[in-house]
This record gives sequence, C-alpha cells and structure tokens, in this order.
Amino acid sequence: MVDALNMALAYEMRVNKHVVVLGEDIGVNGGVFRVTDGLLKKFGRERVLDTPLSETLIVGMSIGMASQGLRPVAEIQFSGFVYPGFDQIVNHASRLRNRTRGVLTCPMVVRMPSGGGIHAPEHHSESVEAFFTHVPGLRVVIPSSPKRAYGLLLASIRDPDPVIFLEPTRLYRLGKEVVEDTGEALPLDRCFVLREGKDVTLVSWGASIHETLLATDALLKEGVSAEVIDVATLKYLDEATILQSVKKTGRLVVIHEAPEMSGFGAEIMARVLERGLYFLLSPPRRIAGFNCVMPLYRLEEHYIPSVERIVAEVRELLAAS
Amino acid sequence: MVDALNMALAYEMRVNKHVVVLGEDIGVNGGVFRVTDGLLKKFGRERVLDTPLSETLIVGMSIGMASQGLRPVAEIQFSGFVYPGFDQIVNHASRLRNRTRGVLTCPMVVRMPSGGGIHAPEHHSESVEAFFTHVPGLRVVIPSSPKRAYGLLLASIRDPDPVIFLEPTRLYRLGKEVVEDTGEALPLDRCFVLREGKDVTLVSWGASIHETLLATDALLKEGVSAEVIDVATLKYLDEATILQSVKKTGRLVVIHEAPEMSGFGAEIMARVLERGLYFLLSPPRRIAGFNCVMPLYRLEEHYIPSVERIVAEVRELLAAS
Amino acid sequence: MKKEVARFAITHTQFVDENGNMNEDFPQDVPSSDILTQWYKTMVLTRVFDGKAINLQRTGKMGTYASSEGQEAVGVGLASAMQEGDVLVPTYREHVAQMMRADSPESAMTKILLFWGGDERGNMREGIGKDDFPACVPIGTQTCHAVGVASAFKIRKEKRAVVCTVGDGGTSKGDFYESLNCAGAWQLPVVFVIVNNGFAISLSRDKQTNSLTLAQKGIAAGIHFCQQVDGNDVVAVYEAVRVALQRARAGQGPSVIEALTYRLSDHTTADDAKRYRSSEEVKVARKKDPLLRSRALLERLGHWDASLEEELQKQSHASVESAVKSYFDIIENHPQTASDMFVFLHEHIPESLVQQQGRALSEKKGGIGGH
Amino acid sequence: MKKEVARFAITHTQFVDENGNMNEDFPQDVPSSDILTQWYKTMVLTRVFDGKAINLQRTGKMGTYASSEGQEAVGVGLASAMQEGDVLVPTYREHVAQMMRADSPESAMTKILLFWGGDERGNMREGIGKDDFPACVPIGTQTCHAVGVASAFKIRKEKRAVVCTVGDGGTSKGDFYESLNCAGAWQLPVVFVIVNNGFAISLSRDKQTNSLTLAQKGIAAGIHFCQQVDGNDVVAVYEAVRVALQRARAGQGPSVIEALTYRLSDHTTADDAKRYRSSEEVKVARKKDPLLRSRALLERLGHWDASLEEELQKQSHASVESAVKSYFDIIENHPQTASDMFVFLHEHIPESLVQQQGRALSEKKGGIGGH
Ligand SMILES: Cc1ncc(C[n+]2csc(CCOP(=O)(O)OP(=O)(O)O)c2C)c(N)n1
Ligand SMILES: Cc1ncc(C[n+]2csc(CCOP(=O)(O)OP(=O)(O)O)c2C)c(N)n1
Ligand SMILES: [Mg+2]
Ligand SMILES: [Mg+2]
Repeated sequence: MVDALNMALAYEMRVNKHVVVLGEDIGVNGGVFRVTDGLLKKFGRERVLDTPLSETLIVGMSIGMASQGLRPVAEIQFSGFVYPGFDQIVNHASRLRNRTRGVLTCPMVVRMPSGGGIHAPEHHSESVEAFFTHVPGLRVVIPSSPKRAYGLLLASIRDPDPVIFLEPTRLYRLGKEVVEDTGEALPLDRCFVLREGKDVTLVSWGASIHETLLATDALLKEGVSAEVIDVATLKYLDEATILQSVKKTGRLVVIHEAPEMSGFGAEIMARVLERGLYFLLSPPRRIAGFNCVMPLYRLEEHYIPSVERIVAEVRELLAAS
Repeated sequence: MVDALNMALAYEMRVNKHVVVLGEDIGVNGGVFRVTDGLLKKFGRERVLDTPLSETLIVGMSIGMASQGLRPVAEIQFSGFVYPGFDQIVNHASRLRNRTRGVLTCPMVVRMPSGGGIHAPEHHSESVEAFFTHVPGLRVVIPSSPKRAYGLLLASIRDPDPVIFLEPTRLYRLGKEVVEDTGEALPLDRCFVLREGKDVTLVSWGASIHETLLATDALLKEGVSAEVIDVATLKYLDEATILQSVKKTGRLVVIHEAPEMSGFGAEIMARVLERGLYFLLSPPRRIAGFNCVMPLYRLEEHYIPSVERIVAEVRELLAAS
Repeated sequence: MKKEVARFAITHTQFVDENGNMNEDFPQDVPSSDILTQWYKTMVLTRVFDGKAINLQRTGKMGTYASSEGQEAVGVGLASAMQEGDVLVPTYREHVAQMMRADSPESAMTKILLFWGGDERGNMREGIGKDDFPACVPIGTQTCHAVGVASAFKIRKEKRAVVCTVGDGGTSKGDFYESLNCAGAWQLPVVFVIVNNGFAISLSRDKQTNSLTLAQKGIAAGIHFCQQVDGNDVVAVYEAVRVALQRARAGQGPSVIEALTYRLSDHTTADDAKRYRSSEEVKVARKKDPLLRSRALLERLGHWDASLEEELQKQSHASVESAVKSYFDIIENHPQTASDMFVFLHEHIPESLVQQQGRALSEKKGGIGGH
Repeated sequence: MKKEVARFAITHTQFVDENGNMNEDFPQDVPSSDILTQWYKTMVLTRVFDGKAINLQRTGKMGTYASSEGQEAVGVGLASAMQEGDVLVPTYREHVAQMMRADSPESAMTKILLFWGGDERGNMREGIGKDDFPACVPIGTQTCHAVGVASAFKIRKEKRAVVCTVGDGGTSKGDFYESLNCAGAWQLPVVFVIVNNGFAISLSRDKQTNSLTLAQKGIAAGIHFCQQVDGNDVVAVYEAVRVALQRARAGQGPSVIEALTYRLSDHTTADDAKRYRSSEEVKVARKKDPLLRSRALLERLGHWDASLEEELQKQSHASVESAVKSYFDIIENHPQTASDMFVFLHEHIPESLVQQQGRALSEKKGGIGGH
C-alpha cells in the first residue's frame, strides 16, 4: 500500500501544482513509513515541507495554505499524535467554508497511519476514525487495499473540502497487488462489496478487512456464505449498500479495531436499526476492540479482533437465529 | 444549577484539602458563569488557581497534580475550547493508571459548560460528549437538574479516576429546585428514570432532558405515556435500565443535541439492537442535532431538537407501529 | 568556562506622547497631516460604532459583543501599513482594521453586527480584505492560519505579507508559539501584532506571564525583529508595522510587534470588569486614550477644532446608523433559513444531508429552554 | 522615542573540555574523584546496555528501541543533582537517569526492556524514583505534567523540585511553551532540561527552529535562569542542574538548561540515520563522546587505567546480562494476560468491562495480519 500511496501523491503533485505535502520527517527521510519517499527530489523543497515538531501547527498551517488555493496534504506521523491537531481540525478545517459562507474554502487532506499490529510502542497503534466521523464538515476515508488506497487518496486530494485519510499501518507492506498509475480516482461516499454472500453481512474497514476476509474464507469451508463490505468512506456513509446487503442476508456483523464503545460500528448499527429493522433475522453484533486502552504490543493480539474471534462470533450469531 | 455546582465544589473543598480548582477566570471573576464564585475568598489562592490561557496546560497540569495525590477540578471555559486539551485527556489522563499498572493514578475532573441555546458566539455552544465516550479510561457525566448536578459532581470529584463533567449551559439558570448541602453523592454509572410510562421510552441527557420532559407533557395530553430516562452518566452506560424500559414499551427514541452521526445516541441504539432487538415493536429513532456545524445563534433553534420536533417524531414513530 | 553565546534587547517606541506632543524622532516623511486626520476620523467612527453596538446588545437586538474601545490606534496603525494583496488574520476585536479593509466602513460595520448578531454572513470578507480571515474565536488558533497563508505566499514567490493579531492572553497558547517558531524557521512573510490590552477577560497581563515584555516572546522563535510600541500612539504602530511588512515582503522574515494599549470596556457585554479591576485603574488608563492623543496632536498642528469635531461626531453617527439600518434590513427582511445550515458545509451537499435539510426545513423554529 | 526596555543574555558553560582537561573555573568543591569515577561507570554501563538492547531488537526479542548513545552525560549529570523527594518527568530516552533512581540499575534496565518489549510493567517506577513519571512518548506533553507536579509541591509548601527533560524537537511543541510560561508565571520549582541531541528523527536542530540557542526559549516565559551547557560534560550538566534545583527548592523559580549533545545512534531501531546525515558528521561527533571525555579526565587525575577499564567492561556486561535474564524470565514465565488490559483501567473495574474481560480471556491469542 505504501507504493500505491506514494504513486498517488506523485501523480497528483505532477498534474496539480497547487498540491504540497508537509509533515514531520517527510522530506529527506521520506516519511517514517516511506510514503513520501522521493517526493522531495521530484518536487523540491517548496512543495515538500519538513515541518517543526508541531502537530497543531501542521494542521493549522494547512488551513491557511488551503484558504489561499493550495491543496496541502499533511502527514501526521502516527494517528496517536493527531490530537494536538484536533482543535484545528474540528474548530477550523471543517468549518472554514461554512463559517465564511463559501468565501474561504479548505481543500486539504490530513493523512496518518492508523491501527495496531506492527509491534510498535505506545501511541503508535491507535484507531481514531470514530472521533472524526462525529465532526460535521469532514470526510473520513480508510482504504484497505493498494488499489483502493491509490484511488481514494487521489479522490481525497481532489475533494474541494477537508478529508481525514487513515492508512492502516498493518497493511502498508501487506499484499502485492499491482496498481497502475492511471490517475483515476475512486468515488468517495461509496462502499465496496468485496465478497458476495447470502448468510451474513460482514461490514468492516481498514486493516480489519484483512482478518474479515480470512474469516470469510474459513467460514466458507464450513458452508457459511458471508458478504463482505469494505466501508472505505466512513463519512459520508453509503448506507444504501449496507442496507441492501442486510436485506439479503438478514444478519449483520460489524468488525473494527477501535474500542467498541461509541466506535463507528455503533453508527452503522444505528442506521440499520432505524432503516433496516425488519430485515433482521437475529441480533447484529459488533466485533471490536475492547473498551480498554490499546495495550503495548505483547497483548495487542488479544485486543485486535482476530480471525478466530470473527469466525467464532459469526458462528454464535448464526446459531442464535 | 450554578448554585448547586458551586455548593458541591465548596463542600468537597471543605472536607477534602486535596481538592483544588483551576482554570481561566475562575478566581476573582468566579468563572464566566460564576460556578466558582466565592471559592477564592473561602479557600485562598493556593487552592483556587487562575491559570494562563492554555487549555493544553490546564489539563496536563491537572494530571501532574493528580499524580501527586491532589484532586484537581479543572474548568474549561466552554466545551468548544476543550480540544487543545484533548491530547492530554486521551493520551494521558485516561491512561496514567493503566500505563503504570496502578503506580500513578489520575483522580481529576474536567468540568465544562456544554451545549447551545444561550445565544452565544461561535464555539460557545458545542456538544462534545460523544468524543469522550469513545475514550477508554474516562467516565463521562452530564447532569440535567440542580440536584443531580450537586450529587454527580461530588461523585465525580470523589471518583479515583478521571471524569469529564459536562454542564448544560442552557440549564445553568433554569429551574429553581432547592438543593440541600448534605454532601451526599449520587451514584455514577446509573441512569435516572424521570417519568414512568408505557408507550415509548425517551432516552436523553443534559439540556435536551428539558425539551424531552416538555414533549412528554404534551404527549400525555394526547394520551401518549412516555417513559423518560436521563442517562446522566454516559460512560459507563447503565444499559440495564434502558433495556428494561424498552422491554416494557417496545419503542425507543434517543434525543440529544450533538450531531446525530456518531453521536452517543448511536451507542445506545447499538446496545438495544444487540441486546434488546426482540423487544422492539417499531424502528427506534434518534432525534439529534443535524450533521452540520452548530450554527450561529439566529439559527440555533432550528438545530437543537425542539419540543415540537420531539412530539412530532414520537407521533410518527407511534403511527408506524 | 562560561561564555556568552547570545544577547538580545527589546526596544519600546513612542512618537506621540500622551499629551499629543511629537517626540523629537517623529518620522518626518511618513504620515501627512491629511493622513493623521483620516486616522483620527476612523478612530472616532469606531468609537461611536462600539457604543452603538453595546447599546444594541443591551436592548436585545444583538448577541454578546466585544468592544474595541481604547485599542483603536492599534487597528488603524496596522491596517494603514498594509498594502493591497496583504492578508489580515485577526482576533475577534479588530473592528477598525476590518472597516479599513472593506468596500466601505458601513459595509464592514454591518458585517460586524451580523457576526455578533448570530448570522454567519458577517464572516464574508470583501474589498481589499477579501482574502482576510474572519474573526477568530478560539484564542491563538489564528496564528497558525497566518503561517499557512504566509507560507503559500513564499511557495508561490508572491511579494505579499500577512498581518496576524493576537491578544496578550493569546500569547499563552501553544499555537502562538508554534506559529512564531515555524515563521522564524522558515523566514515567512508574517507580522505578528500582539495587542496587549492588559487583560484576558479577568486575568491581568502580569499574571498571564512572567515575561517583562510580550515582544520578547519572539526571541524564543529566533525572530530578529521583536519590538514594543506604544499602542495608543497610532504613528508608532503604523511605523513599526510598515517597516516589518517591508522586511517581510523583501524576504527578511517575520516580526513580532507588541502594541501596549488598554481595554477600556468590559471584555464583552457578558462581562463585568468591576469584579476584577478598580475604577481608579481605568481612570488612569482613560488619560492615555488614543483618541485624546490623536486629537491633541491634530489640534497642536492646527488641523482640528471644536467645530470639526462636532461635524465628525455627526458624520460618524450617521454612518453608524446607516450600517445599523442595513443590519436590521438583513436580519429582518433577508434572514438565513434552516437550509443555510447545510448548503455551505461542503461544495456539494452530500445526499444524507439533503434528507436532514428537508427535515429541518419542514419544521418551524422550535421551542427550547434556557434564555 | 526609542528606549531599551529589556535585555537578555545566554551563557554557555563547559568545565571539562573534549580532551578531558579541566577548565580553569572547574568547581573546586563539587565532584570528588570518587563521584567522577562513579559517574563514568554509570555511563559505561548505559552504553553497554544500549548496545545489548539494540541487539535484542535486531534479533526479534524486543520491539523498537531508542538508544541513548552519546547522551549519557546529560542523564548522569541531572540525576546526580537530584535529591530524594525530587521528581523526574522524562522523555523516552532517559535510561541513565532511570537507572540511577531505581532500586538498582539492573532492576531499571529490566524495566526499560519490558517497556520497549511491549509490557506495561516496564512503566512501574520504584525506589527514590517511585513518584517519577514513566517514559513519555507523545513529544513535549510531559512538560505539562512536570508543571502539575511542581505546582502540587508549591501548594503543599514542600521543599521538593521537579526535573523535566525534553528534546530539541520537543521544544517546538506548544505544550513545552505553555509549560514554561506557567512555570514562569507561578515561579514553580521545576527545572527544564532540554536535551539538544541535534535531531528530531531526521530534522536537524537548525531546521527545527531559528533560535540561536534553545536555552533562550525560556526568555519567552520570563524565566530568569536560562543557560546552555556542554551536555557531553557531565560536570557542567551536574553543576547547572544542581544550582537550578537549589533555586527551585528555595522558591526562586524555574530554570531552563539546554544541554548540547549528539545522538550518536539512529533515532530508534526503526530508523536509518544514513538517509539524512553524513558519516562525516557522526565521526566528528564521536570525538566529543562523553565517555571518552570522562575517561580522559579520570586518567589525567590518575584514577583510571586500562585494567580498571577492562574490569568495568566485564562488570557492566554482567550487570546487563542479569537484567536481560530477568526480562526473559518475566515475559516468558510471568507474562501478562488478556485480563491485564482491563484491571488497571480504573480503580474498580466497571461491570461492562467485566463482560469484555471474560470474552478476552475465553479466546486464545488470535491471528492478525501485518508483521
Ligand atoms: C482557546 C480559548 N479558550 C478560552 C476562550 C474564552 N475566552 C474568550 S476571550 C478570552 C480572553 C482573551 O484574551 P486576549 O487574548 O488578551 O484578547 P482580548 O480579549 O483581550 O482582546 C478567553 C479566555 C477562547 N475564546 N478560546
Ligand atoms: C506529538 C508527537 N509527534 C510525533 C511523534 C513521533 N516522534 C517520535 S520521536 C520524534 C522526534 C523527537 O525529537 P526530540 O524531541 O529531539 O527527541 P529525541 O528523539 O531526539 O530524543 C518524533 C517526531 C511523537 N512521538 N509525538
Ligand atoms: Mg487582552
Ligand atoms: Mg533530539
């Protein structure tokens, strides 16, 4: 996925001179995950900006740039360090257009690695998507494959409004999908149906898609046919695709890594409850991170929903209906 | 409610010398809403600390104090200004005990006015509770009457772990309930059933309780008997009380002022879906702030769920089942 | 072995003293007496406007309002020093500057009333100020935007500069420091003007920070042009900002200018300053009122008298009344509707918001409690 | 009229030069040769430990690790200056100081390995460091905690003080400045030690900020004791922190001490410093290695020779091995269980967490992808 993201950044910087990238260690170092590798050489110091260690400023400065017609793509080194930028995201980036009735706008992307599973130190494994989905005026995107990473990042940069773009660290080096550098964006606001099935709908996003697909394979061997939906764009949610699937299967499991309580799974459950209650054959479930702090790495595999847990809970669900 | 809060602070400062209050303009000015009025005179400059204008520091410093056995009660002047303190709340306050396996602890309260309806400028009318309910290690409390404000604030200060305490500005000067200074805390982690009813369960918290009760009165005149639950402590949610009520009424409406998407209403809906699906006679609803930025005050009454909207939506719900 | 490795000094500049006397180093070439007169007129207009705005709030016709009484010279000085193409990134109290950068002062005043009157249209900047940022409520946060705008200028190699204001209270925010630091590291074309009016609501300047001056905050960022000026002396403010902007446009980096003034009014109409400061103190401050000083200077120069003053007062009131009339016309005859909560959130309104928009429009303004 | 209203200077102090020569103002009374020897031994132990820890990471036995190679003198100096009752609020790189404040260096080393080895028990401080904060990962945030602890001391009128370390990169965070500012305003007993090791991952110190020194950052906060010291000279660090702590405990307010050193290692084991700095530069820096300097000084004083060095190396390796053994014993024979994710979240575990705890315990460690 790293290469796909790098390719998308390079593509858009090539075709749109207003695009600049900024963040900590993104220049000569190419980013700690190398997502911005080579951009400094290609596009120069004016468009690839190594910032001081100041997340509040990184986001706030991007707003100022965007107001002047630039298209900043800011990197936060790890999503656990986005909080100092939260104020600028919630109080300004998401509001500038609305506040000024369209006089000033804020086309910017805040990219950041997200999630656990890479044996990193504290604060390097956080799943923060739910916070941003509660903020009016933002879009929230999480790819789960190199191709979708490429297309969704292009779409995010081209969007005329602020987008939070979360990159599952666990998938950075996983999967060898070949991505062509076509410059074609994928639609935002659209879910992707990765597997068709008829017994149960598994809804997930980001890194958990990986375990969800493995669980789906395992379940298939048991004769269970699961439909897998990659939400991809959490805000705004393509609820139609999810509802349609639940209508077909009658069963829903939402899988995500962030803590269950007030996670984005809750919003999906609420939508289904409001608009798909009568489709349901049994009580849906969330399989999510527990409501505790993401542990240091020796316990992280107890925390992150595993293939086994997904299989077990889907089995329980099917048994109950 | 202002007097009740002031009384609770004074009570606890009197009986527990470790309690200190800090924040902007809380000393000689007594807080912009006067919640800390008179405390400086009573307890002196050592325990009533006017801080520089630095929300990150206010929260971060409280953590340091708490680690040393003090019980800081920090005020954020308006909840729209809590975001610079978000990092310290999420990355440290909520984690200090867990991080150190109990060696250092963090008994502190972060108080802040919350919600709209007082014709204030931008950022003075935000409803931020959902963010905090997603954070492991925190408790989140919102009172809706002077008595509950008194008892819940005492409980929050006495809690050995961090509590986010949101005070509905709209209720600060509303209602003339007499509160006795008994020093008795109310339980955290418990919902309050404010009205018993049999046709529909209305779940709400904070200022929206006010409109919910007025709507309940109006509905009663139409022969609709609504049960009203004040969640009060959002985290940890007393789901048993809510499920019990939904079991009785078969119908659920959650009312809150924050934007609907990923608001705390979603979590309540999810819990009911998971554990109370078979109780439901019709699809539940959320009546919430729209998914747009809290508008400046001329439009705020279009944004905040009104008595009329609650009545209308409950009627629609009943008609649908 | 001890050796000195760095040394800094902060200077204070005043050109016109409290009695309107020109100090000997008064800049000969710069402000013509026409300009001085114009500056004075703008200050008086602002004073009249502030009075009216407070009155509108008191009579329930507008929400909370933050008056700029006593600080007019800062705004006039900095706005006069700016050129077309420069961008202002202000706090919520820069009424004068906004007036000087709009299509007309009346138009700006109407917008200021709309903003405090709870209507987002008050945030739509215009005229040479069309790229300016709107009033910023979360203290200190605007400093980061200023750095971004300045950075855009530098990236595009435009000879434009940014003026960013921040209060004495605002200097305690981490945002402020991060912004200064980056502006210093990148040598950005931005001038930070610290409007030191003595208070952050109730907290006085000396309790906000132990630093001897606020100008010296720039030293932490390696900013070379850090100065203190008498903020009630419009000439001193003008001159400092002018030089700083010149440096900025010439690629010589950022500046920090502390303008020493005094907030004569309450913090806002929601505040009662008597709770935390003595009337004695205010009385002393009133003697340094920038309007008195400018008028005294003009009189001394023979450009002003009682009849001109009377005329100015009349004109100012008329101008303010016309702005107020527009305000009422807009909120009464062309109010925003519930739909306006939705249409400006994104360039294109997402489908799920269309549904909510429908619901919002279908309902009348509802009843809620609390005021 | 221009007048100077404030003036500041920053001094740099070095007592032992790069060749181990004592400068003429070397403090006569302070470090006895026994102490100098002890300091040297601690530095060597730390160097050996860092090497071993990197090795554990490379062989897959521990996670990412941040070495303190080259910075040992800073930690030794500051920890030696602290008294019982003082509190350390560190970054994630203060291994030496942690070792000096634990029940034993071995015990601290085991904990450091546990921390980087993904086990929260590595954060449990002990001994005279029992009130110390654990390693802090979010840059700069610890400075606020330091202010809080110092504030608690002041409120309770205890004669205790806080030492807080922060990196050169950390000085760009708003938290750092807000903390300094409040410490200055309230005259709190806290000493901020800026460990200027030249880099924040790949960003070099000169790109981080335009300020000539990092010590001068304290000027923005009105902190009077702002000094730069040679951070590879343990005596200079010790002496500066000692005086600063004395001032702090005597109610004379906070200090900022910039210790100039160099990060000889990669940022962490996940980093490759060759991408952004030349081997030439590192070679030059190695000549200023604090260990070389301390050893040269001891040799010059006649307190050290090759056989003592050999003995020390042996002891150090043995000590490190014993710590590593404990580490393995703990993670292999006494690992944390899934239940430990729940029990320390609150004093009493809430009911809904008990349910989740049950689910977590009922499952085996699951399969997830990605490493
Ligand atoms: C981040 C933040 N915290 C708190 C507030 C509440 N508040 C509004 S104005 C103010 C004082 C600001 O003082 P200063 O920066 O000196 O500006 P002045 O009002 O004097 O112009 C405070 C605390 C706010 N608007 N933003
Ligand atoms: C708030 C925050 N942003 C980013 C990071 C990622 N990160 C880890 S260490 C580091 C550089 C820190 O540099 P410095 O403060 O000089 O400390 P050093 O590593 O040199 O000891 C960065 C950017 C972080 N840990 N916290
Ligand atoms: Mg002020
Ligand atoms: Mg460093």
